Amino acid sequence: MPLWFARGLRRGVVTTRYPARPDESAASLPTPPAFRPDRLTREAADRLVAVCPSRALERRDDLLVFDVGACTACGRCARAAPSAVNASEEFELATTDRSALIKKIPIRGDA
Amino acid sequence: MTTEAQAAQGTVTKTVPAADLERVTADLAKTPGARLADMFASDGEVPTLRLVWALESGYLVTETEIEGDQYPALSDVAPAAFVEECEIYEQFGIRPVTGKPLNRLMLPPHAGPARGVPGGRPPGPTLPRLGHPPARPPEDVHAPHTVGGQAFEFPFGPVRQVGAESLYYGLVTSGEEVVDVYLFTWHKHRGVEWRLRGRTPGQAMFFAERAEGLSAVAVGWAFAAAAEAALGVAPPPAAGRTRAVALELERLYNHAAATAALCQATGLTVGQSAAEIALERLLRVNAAAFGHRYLFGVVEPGGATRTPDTDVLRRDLPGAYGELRRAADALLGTNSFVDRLEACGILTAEQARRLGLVGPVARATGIAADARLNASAPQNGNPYVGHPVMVATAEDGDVFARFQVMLAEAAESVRLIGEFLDAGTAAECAALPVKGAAEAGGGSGLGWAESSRGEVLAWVALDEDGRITRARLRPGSVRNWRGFDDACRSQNVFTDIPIIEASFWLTAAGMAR
Amino acid sequence: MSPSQDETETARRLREAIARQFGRSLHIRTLDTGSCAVCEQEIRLLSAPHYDLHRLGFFFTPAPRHADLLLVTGPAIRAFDVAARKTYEAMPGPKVVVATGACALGGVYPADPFVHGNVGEVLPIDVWIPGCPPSPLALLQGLGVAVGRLAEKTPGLTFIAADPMGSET
Amino acid sequence: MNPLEVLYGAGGAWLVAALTGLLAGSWKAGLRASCALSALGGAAATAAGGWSLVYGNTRVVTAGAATITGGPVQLQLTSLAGVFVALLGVVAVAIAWYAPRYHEPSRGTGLYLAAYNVAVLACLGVLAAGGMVTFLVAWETMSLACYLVILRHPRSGETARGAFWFLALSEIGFLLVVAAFVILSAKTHATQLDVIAARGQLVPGGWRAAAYLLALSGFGFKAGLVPLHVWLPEAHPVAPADGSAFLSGVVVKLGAYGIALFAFRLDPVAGSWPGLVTMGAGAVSAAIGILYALRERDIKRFLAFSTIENTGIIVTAFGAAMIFHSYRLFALSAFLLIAGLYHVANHGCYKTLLFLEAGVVEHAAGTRDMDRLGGLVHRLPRSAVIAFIGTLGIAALPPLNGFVSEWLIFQGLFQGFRTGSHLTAILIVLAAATLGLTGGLAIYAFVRGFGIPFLGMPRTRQAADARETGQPVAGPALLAVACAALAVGAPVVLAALSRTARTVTGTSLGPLLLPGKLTVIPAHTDFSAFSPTYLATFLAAACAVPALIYLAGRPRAASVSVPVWDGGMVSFRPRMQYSAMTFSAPTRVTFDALYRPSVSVHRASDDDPAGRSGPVHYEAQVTPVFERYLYRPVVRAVEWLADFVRPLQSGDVNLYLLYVFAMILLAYLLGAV
Repeated sequence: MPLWFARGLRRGVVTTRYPARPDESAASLPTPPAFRPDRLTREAADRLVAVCPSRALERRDDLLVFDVGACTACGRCARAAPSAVNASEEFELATTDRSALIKKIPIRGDA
Repeated sequence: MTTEAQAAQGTVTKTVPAADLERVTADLAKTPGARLADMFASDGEVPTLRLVWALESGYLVTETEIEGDQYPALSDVAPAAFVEECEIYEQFGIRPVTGKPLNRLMLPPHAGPARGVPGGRPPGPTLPRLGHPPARPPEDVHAPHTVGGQAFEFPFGPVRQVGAESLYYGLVTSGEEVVDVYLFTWHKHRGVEWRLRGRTPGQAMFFAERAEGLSAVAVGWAFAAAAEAALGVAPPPAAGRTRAVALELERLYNHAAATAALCQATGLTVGQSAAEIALERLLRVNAAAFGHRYLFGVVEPGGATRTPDTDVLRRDLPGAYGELRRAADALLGTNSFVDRLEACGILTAEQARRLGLVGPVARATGIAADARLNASAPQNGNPYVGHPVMVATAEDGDVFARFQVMLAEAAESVRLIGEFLDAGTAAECAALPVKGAAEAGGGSGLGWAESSRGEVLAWVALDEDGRITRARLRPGSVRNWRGFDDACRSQNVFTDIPIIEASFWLTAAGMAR
Repeated sequence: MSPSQDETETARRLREAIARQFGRSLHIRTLDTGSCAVCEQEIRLLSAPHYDLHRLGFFFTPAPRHADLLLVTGPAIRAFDVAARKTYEAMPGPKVVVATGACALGGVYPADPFVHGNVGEVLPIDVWIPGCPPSPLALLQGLGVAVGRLAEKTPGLTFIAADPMGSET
Repeated sequence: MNPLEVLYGAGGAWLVAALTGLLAGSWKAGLRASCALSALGGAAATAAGGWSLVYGNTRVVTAGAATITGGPVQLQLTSLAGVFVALLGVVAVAIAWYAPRYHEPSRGTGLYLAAYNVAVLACLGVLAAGGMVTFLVAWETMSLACYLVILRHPRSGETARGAFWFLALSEIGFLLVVAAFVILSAKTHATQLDVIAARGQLVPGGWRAAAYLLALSGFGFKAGLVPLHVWLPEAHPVAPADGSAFLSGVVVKLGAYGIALFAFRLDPVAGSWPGLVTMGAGAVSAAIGILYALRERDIKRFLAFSTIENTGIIVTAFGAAMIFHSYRLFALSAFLLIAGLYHVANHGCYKTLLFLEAGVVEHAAGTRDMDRLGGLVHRLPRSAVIAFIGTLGIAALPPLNGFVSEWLIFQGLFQGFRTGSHLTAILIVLAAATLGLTGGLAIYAFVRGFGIPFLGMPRTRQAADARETGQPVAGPALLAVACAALAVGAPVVLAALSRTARTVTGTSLGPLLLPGKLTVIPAHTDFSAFSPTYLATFLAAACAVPALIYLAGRPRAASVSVPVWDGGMVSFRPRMQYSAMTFSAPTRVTFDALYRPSVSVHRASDDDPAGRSGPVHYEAQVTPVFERYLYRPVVRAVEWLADFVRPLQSGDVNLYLLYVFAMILLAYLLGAV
């Protein structure tokens, strides 16, 4: 046991200060996509809906309905339309209201 | 399909008439070096039974057409087949001619048979199956404590300790030593194989790698390789190396996690913390290198969709692995820890062979079985051809032996990652032909990969427009849970069970799928 | 599945009760309704040195009898309903149920004979934590939200990358 | 008027009760009448016994010049016997209250009641015997009557076997006792116990020692001292519940009485070794008794072994008393004698109670096998409560009487240092340690003995169907009250017993037991003090506190009742609860050397090539050491001898005449010499 004690002292503290302070390791986490309405055309939107394996996307004529809760941040949409989609860098998504996770993205791309 | 094309994929397929099946199986089971790796059925106008044998030279698949829902009893000549016999019975209603009971594996008791048991309980709601439901429900695995006996059943689960998967143990104990153990895993059956039907390999991958999340890369790779074999395409070599890097990273973090679990089971909190520091750092390396802590979405049929950040790996991996190394050294110097591991949960090589165990569990008994050694099919994107693996084995077959094997493998993984990075990695994908799968690959193929739990097998059959008609996923957990109860029965007391479980480091998700 | 108004209302009152009664010590029971074992790994890591749940006054307990918060993972396999119900009922009130991970939020598996595809079908959910898997940091934030210690950011998020030029910072 | 005359009443009542039973046959009213008479006798005996504690020894009364006994019937009620008489009375009342509802009216019942009342009468005779012959005749009558009591259901071979064990060992013991008496009366030329005691100095030391050892082993058979105990676990299960209650509650105690009679009254041997021997025998019996009890599934066998343990404790106390007496520490000696007698009374009450309840359970559930019972607290609530009181008592848990008496015995033993001899002190401390182990194991054993049958889920259909239909409750309840009274009133009881001690040892502890303050002081004021009464009151108050808290807190805590947390499994099965044998598995492992268990495991999965898991059967059999290594050889030897002498007994008349002639010749020769 003294061995372990010494180890612990040598090892020092690794504990994050989160949530008091942001944690830098969050930067490399996969995050849901953020969309660029101006780059989104209906066709692109449909392509995204088709490619999403977790049914997180749905197009209501000029709205792209994005269920953040269902999104697995697999990055398929970003690969399908790199110009219109990039990572949102948001990982603090917990909510007490499921409906708050349903996002409506306007489709303003000129097709 | 042409045998050359198959040989090129490291698989040989032979058709065996039902009459000869028992004899052939018995012969193969007796052949040294041959291991029954998997057995599965696929329905059609005539259901087909396939046995996958692992030989030194590659894999041998025997195909047998089954008439009348019955086939010769194989588990008597090749005991490893038992789990699959049960599963096939549940899924297809096909059973071996033997009158011996077949245990419930995946479908819950209240799934019930489609046709009610004559004079039995009324049919319950029927769950979708890959074939037709069995005539009568399978037997529940349980060891009834006869009142005459002096043992009782200690029920454990399905809701177990915090952060543990749902799994039911029946521990039959005399108050001290463990007399018998049996498992229920149907709490976690998500019907993955059933889901994959009718999907393209690309879509199916999403579910395939979630069949056993802690071996996402291995299962994904095996599945992708099967699809590629079926389509007769090969991933680019650089993509193959990318997969390999991911696979070895997966092995690393799993062995770190197993170490932490061992410490927890032995009550060595300091060791647990040390191992968890290593684990967390390894996961962060994964995230930094591949963009996902558990390496989801790296493997794609035809290649790899993500390329590792080489600089990050070169910079951070040694440090992260160093944590694990130092923790392991300290653990090996802690008697209170080592004493709990030694002579605990012993499996003999004979048992391992008989039950067809794989991975560190088998290697700890001295069997040098490793799917990465299967150097066949270089053009099938097998990156290990150029970078041979030094397989670590141990002799004792106890928990300590498994622990040592894991540590050795971790070191080997780091070395391999270095080699693969030097050889170059890339996120490339070979295009998969969507139409006319039959010409190139013959529409069906076998894929394999060595997860941290052992060999993962996948078999895929595609129809004309490249959609899956039958996909078989067999993670290492399926095999090794079979050895778990034997290990528990080997002269252990109650408190050894968590230690043994940690040393196997299996998932219920992989078993139940 | 968006809950009705009164549900969210009760959830809010519940969280206030939690914050009032449990102060800074809250006990967590986990429940796996068919996850792929990755969410469990992340949950286990919560007590690892890097995240050290205990510094925030959260503790894991294996006994639902002592638990105030149920951390549910997985797509709610139908065969598991009995166990899920029993676990929830075994907890003393007031209690909070947290759906954890894309499976639990209906992301991965569609509703079919095997799974509900959404934990909300089985248990009354108070807090949703997205992610596949939700990283330990996300879990910490979720727990903070669950006891009303952290403000939730989600309603404010639009997931619209504002301007074409480098918004990915 | 003296206690003895009250006893005549009791004896008469029992005699009539026996005759009524004999005549009543299966006539319900007759049986009830017999039981009522028996209860009446019991009440009288209780009164007489209690009175005699205050009254002291009565004069010896010689009734009838020459009777069947071949000698005058000499009666006397000493206050030492008074304790046992009182106990006999209480037990008789309880059993009489219990029997009519327990026994279905039939021809056998009448005979049984006759035999039983004769046995009670015989016990009274033993206790009230003023002369050697009376004592021996009563003793033998008691054995034979008890033999009939055990043979209540003579059909089964089990019963015959158990009864035979009892009779055989009783007879061996009887011969030894006769020998002991013969020695004493031959040396003192007297048959009257008082005279024998008075002329003690006439007996040379060697003969004294021999007589004592003979008596110890002879009575040891009855008291169930290891290794003379084997009849208890055989006879108790086969006897009817009240019969075995009587055996354990009274008959076994008479063995202890006999030992006390010899040790303190008839021939107190000089030197400390007899005390050490007695104490050692007691301590060993206590430990081994409880250890074997832990391996029993049959409730009555279990209780029988626990009886062995308790008589062991009593004999230990007597032995220690003898030791202190030999060291002229009369106060301590008297104190331990008192403690021992007090334990006699306690054990008599709660062991009778438990055997009666065992009968209730057997009637309701149809089995005595703990592993086939379970959950009876919901089905037999009243019996459960009563049995629980008895269990608390016998497990020596405060505040009940078992705790008080064992505490006193420990206090006595802990003062072994006062003897001044290191060896003796160490041996006494060893005995105390053994009793400590015994006490711990006893708690363990009775947690099991109550918990497995009464708590949890029913393990079998019969247990689930057990119903409380007219179970006899009054008798056991009476004993439960007696237990409580003995506990709360301990100081008073002890004060009464201290007079007994004075009549036996000549020292009075009255002032040391301070009944005024309801506090007990073990012989020496500088050692320790303790008040059972206050303890009981305090514990009751302590239990009230949480109740009050609950009542106070209830309004705020809205309580919902949900099923037991079972890990979310589909359903609990009875096979998933601790069984009697698994509960005691740890002791099996720890005391491997004593049990020499033979473990056999049958797993379906072992035989099957594919390793299907299936039924599992696990057996761990304990080797019956004494039966196998002590009694079996003896029996073999006897059989061998029998074969050897058979030729003598050829049915040839001439040969027999030859024997007679030879005998006469021999007699003449001896006469001539």
